[in-house]
Amino acid sequence: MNDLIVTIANVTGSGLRQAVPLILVAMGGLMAERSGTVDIGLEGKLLLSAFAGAAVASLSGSVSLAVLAAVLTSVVFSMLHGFATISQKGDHVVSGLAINVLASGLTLVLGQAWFQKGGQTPLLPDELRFKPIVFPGVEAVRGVPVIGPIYEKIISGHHVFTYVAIASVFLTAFLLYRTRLGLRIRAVGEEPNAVDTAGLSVIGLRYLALVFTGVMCGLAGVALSMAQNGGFVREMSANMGYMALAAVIFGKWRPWPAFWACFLFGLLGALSGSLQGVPMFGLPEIPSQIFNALPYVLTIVLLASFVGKAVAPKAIGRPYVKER
Amino acid sequence: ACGDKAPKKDAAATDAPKTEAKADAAGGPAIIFDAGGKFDKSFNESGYNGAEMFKKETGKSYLDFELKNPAELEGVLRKMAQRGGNPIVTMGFNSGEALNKVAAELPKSNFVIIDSEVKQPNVKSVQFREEEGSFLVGALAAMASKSGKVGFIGGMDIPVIRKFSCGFEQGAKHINAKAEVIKNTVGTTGDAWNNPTKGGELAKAQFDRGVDVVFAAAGGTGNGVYQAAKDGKKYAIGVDSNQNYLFPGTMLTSMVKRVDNAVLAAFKESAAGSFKAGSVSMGLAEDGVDWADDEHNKALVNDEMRIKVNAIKKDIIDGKIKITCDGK
Amino acid sequence: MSDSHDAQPAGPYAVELKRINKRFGAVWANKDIDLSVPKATIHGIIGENGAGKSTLMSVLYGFYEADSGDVVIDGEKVKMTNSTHAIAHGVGMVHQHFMLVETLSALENILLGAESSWSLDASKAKARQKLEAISQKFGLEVPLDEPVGELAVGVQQRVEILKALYRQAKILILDEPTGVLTPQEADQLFDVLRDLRTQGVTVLIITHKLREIMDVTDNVSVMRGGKMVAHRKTANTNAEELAELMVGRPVAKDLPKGNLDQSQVYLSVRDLSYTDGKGIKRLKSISFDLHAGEIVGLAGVSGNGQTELLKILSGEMRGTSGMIDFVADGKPAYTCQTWPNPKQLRAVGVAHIPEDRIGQGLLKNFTMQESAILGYHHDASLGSKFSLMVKKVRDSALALIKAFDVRPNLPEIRSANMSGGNQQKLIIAREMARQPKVLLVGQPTRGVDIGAIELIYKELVKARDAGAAILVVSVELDEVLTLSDRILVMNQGQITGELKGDEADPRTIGMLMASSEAMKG
Amino acid sequence: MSDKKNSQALPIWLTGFAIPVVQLVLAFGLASLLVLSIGQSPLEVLSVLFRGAFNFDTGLPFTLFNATSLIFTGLAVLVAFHAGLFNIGGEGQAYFAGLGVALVCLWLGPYLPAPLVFLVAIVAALIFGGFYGFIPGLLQAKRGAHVVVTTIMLNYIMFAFMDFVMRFWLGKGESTDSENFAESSILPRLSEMLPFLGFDDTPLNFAFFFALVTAAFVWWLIWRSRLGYEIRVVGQNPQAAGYAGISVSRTIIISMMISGALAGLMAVNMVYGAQGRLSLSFTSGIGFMGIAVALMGRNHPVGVVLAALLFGALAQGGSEMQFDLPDISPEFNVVIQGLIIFFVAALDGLIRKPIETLYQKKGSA
Ligand SMILES: Nc1ncnc2c1ncn2[C@@H]1O[C@H](COP(=O)(O)OP(=O)(O)OP(=O)(O)O)[C@@H](O)[C@H]1O
Ligand SMILES: Nc1ncnc2c1ncn2[C@@H]1O[C@H](COP(=O)(O)OP(=O)(O)OP(=O)(O)O)[C@@H](O)[C@H]1O
Ligand SMILES: [Mg+2]
Ligand SMILES: [Mg+2]
Repeated sequence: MNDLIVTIANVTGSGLRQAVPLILVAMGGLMAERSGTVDIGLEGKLLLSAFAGAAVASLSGSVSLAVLAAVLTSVVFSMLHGFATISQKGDHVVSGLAINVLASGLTLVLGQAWFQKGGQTPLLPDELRFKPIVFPGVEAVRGVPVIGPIYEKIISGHHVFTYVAIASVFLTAFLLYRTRLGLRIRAVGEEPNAVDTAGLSVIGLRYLALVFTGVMCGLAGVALSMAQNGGFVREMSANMGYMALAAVIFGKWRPWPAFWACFLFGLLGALSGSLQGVPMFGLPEIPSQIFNALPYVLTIVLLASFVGKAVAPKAIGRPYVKER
Repeated sequence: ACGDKAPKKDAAATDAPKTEAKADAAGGPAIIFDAGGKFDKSFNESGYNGAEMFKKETGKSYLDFELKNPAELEGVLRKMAQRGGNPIVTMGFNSGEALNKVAAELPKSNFVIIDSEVKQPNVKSVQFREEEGSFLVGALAAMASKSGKVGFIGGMDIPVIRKFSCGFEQGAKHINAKAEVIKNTVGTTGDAWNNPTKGGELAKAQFDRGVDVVFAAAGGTGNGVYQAAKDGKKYAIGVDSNQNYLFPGTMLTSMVKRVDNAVLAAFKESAAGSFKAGSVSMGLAEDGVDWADDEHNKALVNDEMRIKVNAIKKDIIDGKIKITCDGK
Repeated sequence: MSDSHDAQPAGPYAVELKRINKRFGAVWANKDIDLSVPKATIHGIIGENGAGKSTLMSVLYGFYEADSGDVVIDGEKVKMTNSTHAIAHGVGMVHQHFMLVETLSALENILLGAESSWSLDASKAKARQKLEAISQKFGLEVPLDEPVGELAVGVQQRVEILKALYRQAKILILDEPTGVLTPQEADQLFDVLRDLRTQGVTVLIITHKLREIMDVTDNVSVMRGGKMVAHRKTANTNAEELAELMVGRPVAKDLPKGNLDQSQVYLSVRDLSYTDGKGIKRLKSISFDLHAGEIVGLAGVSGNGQTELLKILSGEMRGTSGMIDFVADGKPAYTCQTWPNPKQLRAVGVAHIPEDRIGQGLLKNFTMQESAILGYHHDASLGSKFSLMVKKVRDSALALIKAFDVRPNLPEIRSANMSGGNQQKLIIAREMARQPKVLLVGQPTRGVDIGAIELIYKELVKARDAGAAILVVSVELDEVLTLSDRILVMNQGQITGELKGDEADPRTIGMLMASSEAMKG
Repeated sequence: MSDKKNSQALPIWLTGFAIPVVQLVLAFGLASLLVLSIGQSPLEVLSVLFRGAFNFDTGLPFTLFNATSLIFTGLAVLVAFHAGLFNIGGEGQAYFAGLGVALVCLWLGPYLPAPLVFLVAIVAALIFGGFYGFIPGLLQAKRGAHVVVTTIMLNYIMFAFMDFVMRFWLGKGESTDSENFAESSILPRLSEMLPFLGFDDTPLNFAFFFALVTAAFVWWLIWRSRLGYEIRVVGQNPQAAGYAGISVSRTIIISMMISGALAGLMAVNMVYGAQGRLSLSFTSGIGFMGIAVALMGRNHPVGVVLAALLFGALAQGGSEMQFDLPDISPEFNVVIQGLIIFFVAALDGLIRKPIETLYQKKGSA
């Protein structure tokens, strides 16, 4: 029994960790999309900031500089996206795609030029990484059934970005629903005309939302290359940006449901990992492909059976021009 | 100029001279890396090291190419031949069929394929008995393991990787019949070789299930595995190149696969005009695979272990220990 | 009565516009416009579709920046390049097309841009109090916490007005505020405007309904073709003169109709009921017949089931129970479930002019000629089995353009770039072109100027005289009275009254409609 | 979209040719700066890229070959886009179609005459690809499951499925490729069809012409057919579709099927044409690049063909760069692609508008 709980706690903890970059990116993407900007470039920003963080960390030896560089890089590309879509009224998907392509090229070209390791950065020493935080009392409660494993594996023992990610959901929900800025952002994604005639700047609000997106992707990148891993590896974002976007849609563009979608993706990933190789149904070996497909199959089943129709913010992807 | 059995006789016949004419222009050995890229810290990088060794030893340069996607291979092989590449080494498990086709069309060029077998008169196939090396590191893993549980993480579910996991498992069981081997596969696309995050999580999941030594054969994904092992104070085993230096104190050993030697040898043979086609199988006996024993893991491998592993190695070479892994 | 300018009304002025010019590409929407509006008066602005009224008001509101000219407020020349400036100078505007965020609550909509603090909750609490006071003062009740999208248009209108009042607008612009209101709602609105006037607020109101101008305004200005052509004191003018000033020619008043045999039933509806997704009964056992050669007017306060009835009859939506018999097709009566879809219905002669022309009747990004075949895109005359032939599509559009004087005469123009009135004409032309046996019409003249109204009425009567059975749903009592041979009044999903067209009078119908209002309240 | 009306007045050579060229020049200009920053000569890079992509020996045919696949996947994205759907699933759809083509070639190839194999293989590609587009279409239409999410998920499911297929079923021995098809069941190459061109040794095959024909067909489908009209109505305004009696869900399903089928044709070029066998991950991102191609091509088939040629040329020129400029990392080419997408497509207005106004001013002066 306790074994089962320990296993569940392990899988949940792992799911949470795997969800961390997803959550951060999803919150960023959610803010962009709620303000009316489609952001398919999340993937690229994640990759770029992961690279910027690891690269600056190993060049400068300073964690804070690295975080700053990662966030700045991501914000700069976010602004580039804003310039193309908001100011120049370009196509949102194209611009996002361009950023993704640029990201996968730039990280490798620059990485190769700076470190000559085929696009990898050097491995980061421990002092340049964010290590898991062990909460006080883990030892003490370890033996306690149920509470022990939950405390040790789910609540404690994560690197700081896990907590940052969860806080970011609170923050996003708070910003969006409890502040006037949030009201304005929600409005500008639905009906920019209404925002404009209310004497507010449509463009300003959308840029502001994109700054938030940039910061979030930047933090996610740091989490990836400096907390979960110790350095940058080519294409290490591994489509997490797209998964985060899927989570935003899955969560119908709302922070908490999007968070749960990310968590679900993480959990299913963890589950598929820990189920592999466990003898089941009396079969000697279940092909690993089944486990690899499992999270995606379950996602579709859930989406098709419970979630129902998702309605995007009305003005999403459309440039704002004053016309009827 | 082309063999009669070649199906596309006309087309091949007209182009063969052209190819050869150009072949005189540049020349020199050539190597084609697969999508992992030449700095993947393991398989490709090992081949790259071999080519670099050749350059250093002979002062001669070589041609190289990184495939962006496997579909390019045929074209690149032809182009390498046109540019006078000789021999042309192609890396990776999934180049076999393409080479099979191209080699038949270009009988005057010589090819070397690593990790796959192509039966053509102008192709040398170098395959490694990864299961033998993996057997050794499996045995070491079982010796180092306190829990009796060891883990394996492979990039994709492909034949080569299965030879690793199969040998590893048998090696572990050789030391400890009750040893449990937990196996994971990272993914189903090429991304699986570049996903350290997933690798790290799979490793952590294995640690949670009691594993205390993990062996990764997953290219760049391995970085995440080793990092997780270091963070979790477990042992990890590197692959292809000697990766012991990455995390001294964590890296128990590495299953080295001397692709570098194979490439170097092929280049040299050709330079000396003594290219030999046919299949070559490189195992412990041929120094094709081995376990890495150096100053970085000195602290982790004690004399008793070392003696035992070397004894097993000898037994395998002598045929006293039989490893049966077919890759399927 | 001449076209010559009356003098502008005497000051002091709340608003003065001086030599305003505004061009959109080749279109000169406003040309050297002068306008002076005395303080605390209600000033009407009228003009044909596309005359430039909305543009002028948007300039005053800073939504558009004028190419040249000055905006003077309370005697002070102000910079007006942005709605912020307008709001700061006490200008509020209710736009022709509502500027509301449908997913937000009424309160949030009102609050947007005028929040009192960074905290939404605090702002809301404060606003709620203030709004209660305003609502009471003017009798403008709205459910503050419901999403605006779920409110009836009349209520949305109130939200828009509250938005302006909440910002303490001293100058209130209303662009066609009554286009979507019932006469009762419009009267309520006018009471509010009069109240505002006594509080010192200056009101500018655009409308196509001359009755309303005569009813509520102190002064009126007339625009035509981007220019200001006349100013009048309302007391010194009348509807006929204004109509002529607008259109530039006299407008016919009466509508001659032929006497026809109206004995043949074309469409027969029996016990039709509809329950919506939320379980609310929208239609309760509706039964009526539609005869060849008759126009039946369906009167009623909007939201009493007319929209649903039209959608079900046109095949766009399925009823819950009941029978519909399209007599002319010779087939037995259909149940709600077997009633064909709109495409099939059009093919057998049941056409539909939708209430919501921009939302449904055409496609903004399609060319005019593409919009002109919507619903008929399977017509055999337009090409072969699978393909549409551009030339045939274009020819069919040109035929419509000719028949209904649709402007501009350019089938390749983007539908969104046509004026509202011309969009409406195109849709009506399309639906009438194939001589349907049954024609279902929703709000045929909403937002359309009197010149176009005249044409649309004539065409509807022409179709009737040719033997079509026509059902006209309208919230305009005048319209129903003018057009109908027979009038049905709808009330809470039921037909509560039936009157002969020539016997009906506004009072009786109004009472039938009002009673339903009372029941609702 | 709103500037369409304005651009009608402008000559096509300006809007369709001169402006894109300026944009390209700008993108390459920026790339040149990058080249300079890593100490290489931009001129040399450009000339290698250009020669590599267009030399008649191997460059041009490879460029056309690359373009062929991109045309198919670009058209796939285009069709879905006109129905208001964003099909990210081209990768999975093409992959599955590859299985269909391979099964036909492996099973029937040895027995049927080549023209028949050709037909059946194409039909198989259409059916398999179409089926894999049908699933997300159905889920969207009937269950409201967003296509963007489902197509991403379905890609991964297909990767796993095909992994399984190659591992346990079609994989030959220790390789991850299937058996080679019989010689008679491989699409003829251009070098065989038109030997005088001399495109020897290149995988360019008949599928290229087929792609052009398909592009023409898609143009007809979207702008000239009754079905296309319905697709565009649904994509623009579902309410209007309801009013017009067009079934939104049916149209969504059909569009996704067509989209999937078009993506599937990519397998005809790769599996049936170039490789003559089914290999693991043969789609290698081309399905995904179709998005960029469609959007760069302004969702018009002619644009798609041009954009596909551009990307095809870049890929080919880039691989040539590896041979001739070994000091520049091969990923540099990816950076150039990104810059081009950004300047030619995303920042379109930045360059287009000033040029257009300049032109108009000159014209009126
Ligand atoms: N945003 C815009 N872009 C281009 N042209 C416009 C725009 N807004 C208005 N116009 C043009 O300016 C002219 C005046 O339009 P406006 O909307 O002011 O007319 P209106 O008098 O309000 O008509 P209606 O009675 O139909 O509301 C029209 O010809 C219209 O096409
Ligand atoms: N965005 C635009 N760009 C260019 N021309 C336009 C635009 N919008 C409208 N027009 C042109 O202006 C003329 C009148 O349009 P307008 O929108 O003012 O009509 P409207 O009668 O005011 O409609 P409504 O009564 O519904 O407000 C039409 O001929 C149309 O072609
Ligand atoms: Mg108007
Ligand atoms: Mg107007």
